[in-house]
Parts: sequence; structure tokens; C-alpha cells
Amino acid sequence: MASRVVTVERPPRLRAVDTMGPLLIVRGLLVTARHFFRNLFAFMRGRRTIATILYPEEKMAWSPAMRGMPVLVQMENGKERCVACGLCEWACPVDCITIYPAETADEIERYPEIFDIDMSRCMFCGFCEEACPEEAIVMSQRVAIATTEWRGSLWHKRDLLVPVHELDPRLRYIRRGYDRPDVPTPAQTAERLEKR
Amino acid sequence: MAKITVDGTVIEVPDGSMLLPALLDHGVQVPHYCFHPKLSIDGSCRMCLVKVEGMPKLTISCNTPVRDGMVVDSRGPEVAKARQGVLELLLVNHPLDCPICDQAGECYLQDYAFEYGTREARTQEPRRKLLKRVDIGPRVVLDQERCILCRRCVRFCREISETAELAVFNMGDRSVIDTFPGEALTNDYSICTADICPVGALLSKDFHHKMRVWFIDEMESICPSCANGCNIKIGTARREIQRLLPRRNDAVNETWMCDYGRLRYGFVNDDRVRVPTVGRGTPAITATWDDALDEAARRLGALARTDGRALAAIVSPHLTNEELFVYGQLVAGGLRTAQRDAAIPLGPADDYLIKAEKAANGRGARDLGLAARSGELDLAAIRAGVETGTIRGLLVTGTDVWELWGERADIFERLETLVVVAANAHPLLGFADVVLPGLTFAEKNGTFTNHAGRVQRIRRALDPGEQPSDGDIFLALGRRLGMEIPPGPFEPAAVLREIVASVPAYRDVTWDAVGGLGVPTIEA
Amino acid sequence: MSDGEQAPSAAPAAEPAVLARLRVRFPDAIVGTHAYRGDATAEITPAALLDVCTFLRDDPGLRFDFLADVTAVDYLGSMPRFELVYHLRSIVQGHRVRVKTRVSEESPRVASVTSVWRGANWLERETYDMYGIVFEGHPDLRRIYLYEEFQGYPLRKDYPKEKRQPLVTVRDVAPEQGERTVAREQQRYGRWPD
Amino acid sequence: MDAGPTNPSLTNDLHTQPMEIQMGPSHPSTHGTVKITLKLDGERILDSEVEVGYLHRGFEKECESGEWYQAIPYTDRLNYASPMINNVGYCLAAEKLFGVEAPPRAQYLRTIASELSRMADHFTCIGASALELAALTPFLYCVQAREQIYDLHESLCGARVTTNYVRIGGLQSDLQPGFAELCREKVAAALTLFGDVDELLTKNPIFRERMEGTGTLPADALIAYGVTGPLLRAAGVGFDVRRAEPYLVYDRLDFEVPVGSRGDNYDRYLVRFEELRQSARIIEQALRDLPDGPVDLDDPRFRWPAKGKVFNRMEELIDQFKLVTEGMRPPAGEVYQAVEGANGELGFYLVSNGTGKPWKCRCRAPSFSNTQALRDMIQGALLADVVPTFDMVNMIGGECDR
Repeated sequence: MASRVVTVERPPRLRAVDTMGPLLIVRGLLVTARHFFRNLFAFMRGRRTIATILYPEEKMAWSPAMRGMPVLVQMENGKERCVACGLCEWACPVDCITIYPAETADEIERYPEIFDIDMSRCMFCGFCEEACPEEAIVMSQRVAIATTEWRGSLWHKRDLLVPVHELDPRLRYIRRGYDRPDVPTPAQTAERLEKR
Repeated sequence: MAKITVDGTVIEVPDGSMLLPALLDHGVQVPHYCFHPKLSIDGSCRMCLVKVEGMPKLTISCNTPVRDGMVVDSRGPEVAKARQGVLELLLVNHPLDCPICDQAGECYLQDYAFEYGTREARTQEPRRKLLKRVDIGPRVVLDQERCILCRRCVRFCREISETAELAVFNMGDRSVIDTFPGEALTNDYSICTADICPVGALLSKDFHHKMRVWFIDEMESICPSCANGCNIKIGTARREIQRLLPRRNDAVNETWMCDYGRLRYGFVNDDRVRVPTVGRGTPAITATWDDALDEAARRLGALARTDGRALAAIVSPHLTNEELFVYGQLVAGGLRTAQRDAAIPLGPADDYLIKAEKAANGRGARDLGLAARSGELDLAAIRAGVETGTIRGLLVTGTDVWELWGERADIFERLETLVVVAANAHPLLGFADVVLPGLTFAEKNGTFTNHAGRVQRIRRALDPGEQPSDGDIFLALGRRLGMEIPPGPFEPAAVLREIVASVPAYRDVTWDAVGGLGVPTIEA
Repeated sequence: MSDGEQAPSAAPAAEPAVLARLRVRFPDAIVGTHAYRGDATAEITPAALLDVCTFLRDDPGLRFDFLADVTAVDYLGSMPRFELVYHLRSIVQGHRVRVKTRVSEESPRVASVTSVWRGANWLERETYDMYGIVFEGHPDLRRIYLYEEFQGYPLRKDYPKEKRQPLVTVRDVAPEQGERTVAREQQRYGRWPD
Repeated sequence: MDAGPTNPSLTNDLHTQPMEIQMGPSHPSTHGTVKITLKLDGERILDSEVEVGYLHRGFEKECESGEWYQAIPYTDRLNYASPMINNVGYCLAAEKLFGVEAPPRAQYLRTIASELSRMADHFTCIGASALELAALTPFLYCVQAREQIYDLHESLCGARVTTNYVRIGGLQSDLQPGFAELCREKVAAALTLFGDVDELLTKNPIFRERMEGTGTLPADALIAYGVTGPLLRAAGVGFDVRRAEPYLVYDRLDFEVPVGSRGDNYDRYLVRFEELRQSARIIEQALRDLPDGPVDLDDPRFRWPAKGKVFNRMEELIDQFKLVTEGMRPPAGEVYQAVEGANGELGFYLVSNGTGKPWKCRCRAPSFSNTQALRDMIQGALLADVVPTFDMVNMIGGECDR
């Protein structure tokens, strides 16, 4: 075992000089002044180092992995990709999704007549996206879901549809993991089955 | 009895039976598609392959008779590999339809592929293209791509409904199920083909794209639509009935039910009366339960006090035995009249499951003495009494009397007092002085007695919330009419004990025993 | 990580030393043992709980000085219905054991182990709060999370998830409780002994 | 009336009454919702009662009503300051129950995630305690450092706090390219910021006066109360689940378990401080040793199949449907798995009856036992000692409640 128990070192007891007011102030000010000047010079050179941003004029730069609110993918023909299979509805731990399926005359015969997400319940866990067998519901980078009345937190299908090109970064991100592990060739599969 | 060894354990099975049902009866899981206990043996799916010692190859257990001393291996590596092979072949051409297929979740292809399959697809070739959404009948839709050609539906139409509309056409990998040219799947049991279809090839149009099965809660109950009393499962979700499915009971309905009964559940979901109303005229005035019950008791009580012959009661055969029993007490003790009869709707019948009495509990009403016996006023005589004016008040449960009396408004307008206990909006309610909302079969516990005298349980599948049951209404009316009824709610189990004590034919019935497949009453 | 692939009914021949020791010391109190997935587990009779726990803490070969967790499991439908689960750990010697005992629905009572481990106090209060199991000899058995007026025990399997509780308005102080409050208010304290 | 000096009513009148005051449930220093009822004689605490239970999350009940995988997001919210450790703890317990083990790469990534969360938790704890002792600047630095860690959380799983990262048999997703560099950079930035906090706090006499010698409880009393984590280690007991019962890859890594000598609040602060450095060391080693390979178990009985195959292959599509709707089915049995949470032993006790839903999912929350010892820690102390002691106990309401 490579872990060891080590007693931490305590700084020596306080001496009288340590409690002298001016010294204390200077020492503390040195730290804060360092931060101040570092931020100031960085600002003057155009590279801000302070952590706060000026929301809403500035937006945070999200990672591509960022999970915002779930939205529905809208295909080029304006229709949703969702076929109302109901897996997301079941996978959702907080039951915030409600789907009423219906039949259409299209080639894929089923579509969600009603697709509601109660954003006041949604906890952005992403299980809907993971469960979806059609890549039809994905976590977008939208986070502004505040409303002034509770009805506003119920998002209907028309509010949830987002054109597929706007979701490109997210789709690229989740597609990374699609072929985990690499799709085996038929020969590899045969070998695996033989081993079982 | 023959003794056979299965996976190392010895079991006893009846001589002459086939291996697969024997194994299934002993809880040995053997996957199978084409085998169905109520249909002839087909042997087409090759899913139930087992290894029998002494036989050169694996054999299908559904068509192998048991033999004393047989040694069977139902899950060894050889069997598992054969199953994987069968499943892989079945899935090679199966469309990627799970997301849009109603069967997903109760699909045997999914179940077996998950449990016994290879888990990994290795085909790259395009899938076979066949017809989808074939409209083969008024109540069933066919998807040929999903079909695995087990021919259960074909055998069902030949052997059970004896109409033989379906057949397999073409050969080899072009085989498809279809109806004979010019025919449609129109028999009265057609949705049963969707039930027995192990995949999503045949689907009920009523349930098509309606609800995913994994959201459905099922509750065992009895079909309310005719006197046969088919055993069913009520599937509910989102506080509504989504579908009715037959449940196996060899003494009543094998595993089938008719389309009429299966599709007749909309009255539970729609057009319900939820609040009591008082006064004729539209719209009637909604009232609180207490006010409505007071008003009903006042009106009925006034007539009961002056002249018992001025009152009559019409019994609904949709009530449970327990409700009928307290209703009978109310009529005799509270209304103090002997003028009552059951209003039983009639309809077409066949020689199999469909019975002419289109209500579940007409037999129960007769057994409990609530149908008119000879010498008493029957339904026609009550009608005559109303028309001549001798009968001035009616307590009606159910609304069937409206149709039975020819939908004649003038009869009901004549009445001084009409109190109706009904679950659904109906023209009859327009003539009622007091309407008391009732509950449907899906919202209450109790028992029905079918045409052959079998007492069977219905169970609450939907929660009616605060709404009182019909039994509570009768008890409340009885209390207001001066009957001595101890306080407390209507308890079906306790009432059934009273029935058992007072009706000789029911002496073997207990609440627990009736819970499974029902208990036959004893013929006098 | 998980070396114990044995089923719960593993033969006692393979049982860990802790269980063997318990079996020798309390032959009558042990209802069953298993080491499923490597977790040594002893099921004992409720009457012997306090003795077994004291032994486990004090025995020089075991030294279970640390009570990690007390909880209950509601096996609705089986008899007896509730199972109390104690997870013990020896900080000094580094091993773990799980002690379980069953109590019935009609009399969900068991001896409190607060006298053995002080930390059992809140854990037992929590179990009482969530399952309604009464720990006899507990110094202060009250609800810990929920308010006194709460009806039922929320983690029991027959408590519906969506159940609503009646609203509690003004807390009624029982007369004797009120008197106690008054008495407490009038109580005098001496000065802190500086 | 003869009112002499020995008149008892006069002494009674002159005698002060002990005062009962309530700190919380919304006192600024009680981060997390907790109420401490104090009985005071002047500034001295005669007695106190700690009341938890203001969150009522229904964690166990919710877990029992969902599939096994659906409990994972709920574990995020146990100790919301270190969500990854809860994810890891629950999934390790479930994997133990299922009898499977995640691939090595996932084990290393889980280790990294755990240590990142531990750093975030300690930043929160130290920052908040400085703030509550009226030192605002260290709090800002701590929060800024914590944001660096949250950036890494976001890169790993897409969420900053409600991570939902670990899965039974794997992880939600593999690393994004360039994570190792980002991680080193952000951890270094966080540690730099923390160096400033060190300068401001560790030798600051005001801070030391408040922390030193307060909240002390002997080690055996702490053990009897079930206290674990930095509180116990500050009292000199080298108990750390990572060392006592190594899980993940901790037995393959080189790290120190810091212990204190006196067990006062200052030691607790120092122990947390040192653990931060050790966490950074562990992360560095894990990044160095991180193997290639899959992060998910290739077994469709437990882990949802790869999406690419779900789209165009029948078998995998079926697996996806079965796993989502029926969930993975463990054998019937019970397991207890402990991990070292930021505040001590975080245990999960799972009972399965063989179905897709947990029969019981119990969380042994370190905060709960730690908070229990608070009463003894502040008994007889000054009112002002409550704040640093409570800060160092670091009660997190989310895991304290059920």
C-alpha cells in the first residue's frame, strides 16, 4: 500500500510580533494587491483574468459537453425526429416528460402529438438523451428557462423544437461516444461468441 | 404419469402430453413462439429446441411426446447456441421498429433476444422490405415486416373463430401473412390475433399508437359487457382505461374475449357524471352529496310513507352482488315496496363466448331475488303502472331502462319522482329529480355472477377519489329513510359474508377464494 | 473489490473469522450468517442484540468500536416484517461486520444500543422516525427529521410516495408538556464554575 | 417588610436566567439548513440541541420507486459540494451488488472525479468558514478556485454541480480531447489561488485565535459518535476509507493521509488543507497512469449499448429498450460499500430483491454522524466558538436528510 499516515505540521505558536496590527494589515494587503495588479495589468493587455463575467452581455463559454435543457431535434423538413417511443418519458427520474403519440401518413408512422417537458421539474440529468434511440432529444446549451408564472415552465413541442443545424456542436459531442467500443467486424463477433 | 429428468432434476408429467407444456407447467423456462396452449401444434418457430438424450439432433419440445425416463437438457450450451441461431435469423430481417411498435415492452422477440440472444448483430445487409400498415380488418392492422411467421393467428382463425380469413402466402423468405383475397379479418374475436401475436405484426387499431405498455398498470377483473363474465386485465394509465386484455380462465373464456367486450370501455373514461344534481330541466342544479341524498330520501320517503305501491325500483345488472344486496335491503326496508325488476339489455349472441344478456350480473340480480318472479310486477308491468299513473316514483340504477322502454320521454315525464343512480351522462338523466353519480366496474371492488353461476372478483383499477361507491349511496339513502344501518362505509367483503349467510347457492363463496379464477355457485 | 461470489446461503465453512467467533460465543442467538459479496453478516435474535453488540465492541479480538450505520429494511409481506441492520467497523483492526435482527410489525421493539455506541442516538432516532421502530432504553426517542404531528412512517413500504399530510397549523401543547415547559423556564442554573 | 440581604427572593432576582436562543435554520453561518438551539449563561454554552431535517428530500423513497440507474442523479444532491464522490459511491455499491467491475480506464477516471470533488468540497468548507469568521477575501479566492474545479466537472460530464457522471458499469462519457492538459492547468490554478488563501489565513492571528483550541473532542469520543473524515483525522486517528479499504485504484497510488495532533478546529483546517494538496497529487498520478481502453463495461445486461449500434442494429436496439424500461436486474442480496467522502465515510447499503428496482437504497451520510457530535464539541464553550466548530463539522443538509 502506497498510502501513509502523516501528521500535519502546525505552525509555531503565535508570538507577540504576529499579533501586531500594522504588520498583519500589510501582509494581507500584499496578497490582495498582488491580485489587484495582476488583474489590472491583464486587463490593460486585453486578457481578463477575473472570474466574473458581465452577464447577460457576456455569456459564459460552455464546454461542448455542457448539458442545458433538453430540446427536440427538428429535421430539415421542419418535422421532429421524435417518434414518440416513450423511452425518455420512462427514463426520466422526475417524470417531467409527457408524450401523447399519434399516427401520421408519413413513412415513419408515429409522431408525438403532444410532447411536453415540465422544466420546473427537469433536473438536466441527461437520461432522456441517453435513452433516446433516435437521437431526437438532446441536451442543448440553453439554460434560460426562468418564467414569471408556472405555466411558462411547461414547454410544449413547438417551443422545444430546435433546427438540427443549431444543435450541431452537441450532436458532434454525443456522436463521439456512439461507437463505443468499436463496432466489431463479423469475424470478431464470431470469435467473441465462440469464447462465450 | 411419466418420470422425466430435466436439467438434472426429476419431474413427473402426465403421460401422453407434449414435452413443452409439461416443462412450462413445472416452471422450466423454455422460449417458444408458435406454441400456444389453446391452439394446435405447428412447430414452425424452432425456438423451443431442447436436447433429448438418445436423439441425434436437438428436437422441438412442443411436438415431442414425453416418455418415461426421458432425459432432457433445456439450457445447455448446445441448446443455447441453437436458440441464438434461431433468434439471429429472426432478427436478420426484423425492422428497426421498436420505437414505433406498440408491442415493444411486451414483445416476445425483445424478451427472448434479451435473454437468449447473441446480443450482437453481425449483419450489414439491407433488410427485407414488405408491406407495412396493411389494413386487413376493421379492428386489426398488419405489419408484414415484423411478422416472424409463427402462424398463431392463422391457426386461431381456423380453430377458434372458425372463419379462416388468414393464411401464409408465398414461400421461403417471401412468405407473408395476409388475408385471402377479397376477405377481411372481420370475425367477432379478431383482436385476439393481436393478443397472441408474439411480436408487433398484428395490432389492435384501438390501441394503436396510444400508450406505451410499460406505463400501463394492469388489474385483474371481469368483462362487464355480457353475461359470460370473461376474465380480463384492465390496463390503466394516466387515470384512464387504455385497453382490456383477456386473462386465462379455462372454465370461462380459455384465453379469449370478443371484440365487442374488449372495445367497450370508453364509458369509464368519457361522459362521466361526477357531481350530484337536483331538479329537472337543463342544466340541472348541481348539489352537494348531502343535499342530493337528502332530497332523494325526502322524495322517495314521502311516497313510501303514503303508499308503498306508488314506488318501484329498477335494478341495474351492472352492479356487483354486494351492491345488489344492499340495494335489495334498501328497496325492501327503505322504500318498502316489492315492485322491482332488473333491466337487462339484450343483444346478439353466438355459441361461444358472446351471450345475449349484455350485462355482467343479471344472474346475480336473479340469484339475490331482485328480478321479478312470477306473480310480481316485472319490468313491463312497472312500465304499465307508470303509464297508468299507479306508480308515481321510481328509483332507477343504471340507464338501460331508457332503451328497454323504447326511449320514450313521455313515460318518464309522467313520474312524480325519479331518482337515478348512473355513472354516465344519458338522456334519462334529463327527467330525473335527483341524479346520484355512480361508479363503473373499473372503480370498485366486488363480485359478479356470470351466466353459468360462477362468482368472480372485480377489482378497483382506477381510483375514484372522493366519490362514494354505489354501495355507499344505497347505505346513505337507507339511513335517511329510517333503516337501521350501523355507521361505516360500504365494505364489499363484509357484505359478501352476509350474502353467503343468506343465499344458499352462495354458501361456498368466500372473498379470498373468489379472488383467483372464481367460484361456481351451487345449483339448487 | 468483490471477491465474494457466493450466494447468500454459502456454506458456513467459508465464513469469516468474525462470524465464526460469534457463532462460538453465542450459539443460540445466531439465526444465520452469510458473506455475500464479501460482507460478513450475522443475523441474530432481537433478544440477544445488546449482548452481542457489547461483545463485539469489547472483545479484544474484534474491537468493533465504530458504529457506521443503523437502519431498517421493510420486508413487507414476509414475517417478521422489519429487519434492523447495524453496520460495524473496527477502526483499530480494520474489519467490518453487519449485524441484523428481525422484529415483527405488531411489536416493532428492540433494545437500544446507545449504551454501547453513543453515535447510535441519532441513527436510532432516524430509524424510529422513518420506520416506527421503538428502541427500548433510548434516552431521547423522538422524531428527528419530521415534525411530531407527521402521520405514519414514510419509509415503510406501505406508505405511498405521493401521500399528503394534513396541514399542521398551531402546535397544540399538551397540558403536561406545557407544564414541563413552564418548569423548565423557572429552573435556576448556577454559575459556570470558572 | 424586613428585606435583609439573605432574602432568597432578592438573590433570585439578581441571578440571571440562562437564555435560550436559536441559531438557524436561516442563520448566515449555518450553511445548510440546520437549527441549533443554544442555552446560554452569558457567553457560555450550557447545553445545545442540534436539529436537522429541514430539507426533506425523500432520497431513499425516490430511489426505491425508480430503476437502479435512476437513483444516480439523486445521489448528486446528497453532498452537493462533492457530487462525484456520491456518484462513485452509489455506482460502486451497485456494481458490487451486480458482481461486475468497470474497466480500468473508468476506475482511473472515477478516481480523478472523486478527488476533484473532494477538492471542491474542501474549497467550499474552508472558504465558507473564513467567510463566517468575517474574512471575505479568502472566500472569494476559494470560490474562484472551486470554479476551476467545476470547469473540469463540466468538461467531464457537462454539468458543474449536478454531475450525474458515473454509471453502473462505466461512465456517462469518455474524456474530451485535451482534458489532461486542462486538468493540470486548472488544478494548478486552483492551488495557486489556494496559496493566497494560505497566506491570508493560516498564520493570521485572528483566524488562529478563533480556531485554535476550540471544538476539541478526544478521538475515542469521536469514534463512539461515528465521526469520520477530516474531523477524526484531525484528532490523530489515521482512518481513511481510501486506505483502510482501498477501492477504485487508490491502492495503486501514492498519497498521504494527513492527521492532526490536537484535534481542534485549527487541526481540522490544516488537515483539509493538506488533503487538498494530496488530492492534487492523486489527480496528477491518475492522469499519468490513465490507461487507454473503453470506459464502459461491454455487457448489455448492465450498461446501455453504444448509441451508434442502437440506431441500425436490431439486437442492440432491443437491449436499449429492455435496459431502459426494465432496468438491469441484479441478483437478490445486500451489499454495503463505503467510499471516503469529503467529510468521512460515505456508505451505500443496497438491498435487492432481484428486480429492476432497488428494494432499499440507504446512504450512510458522514455529515449526519459528524453533526451529532457537535453538541459535545461546543458544550461549555463560548458562543463565538459555535461558528468555527460548525464550519469545520461542515454539515451538508443534502446528505443529512432523507
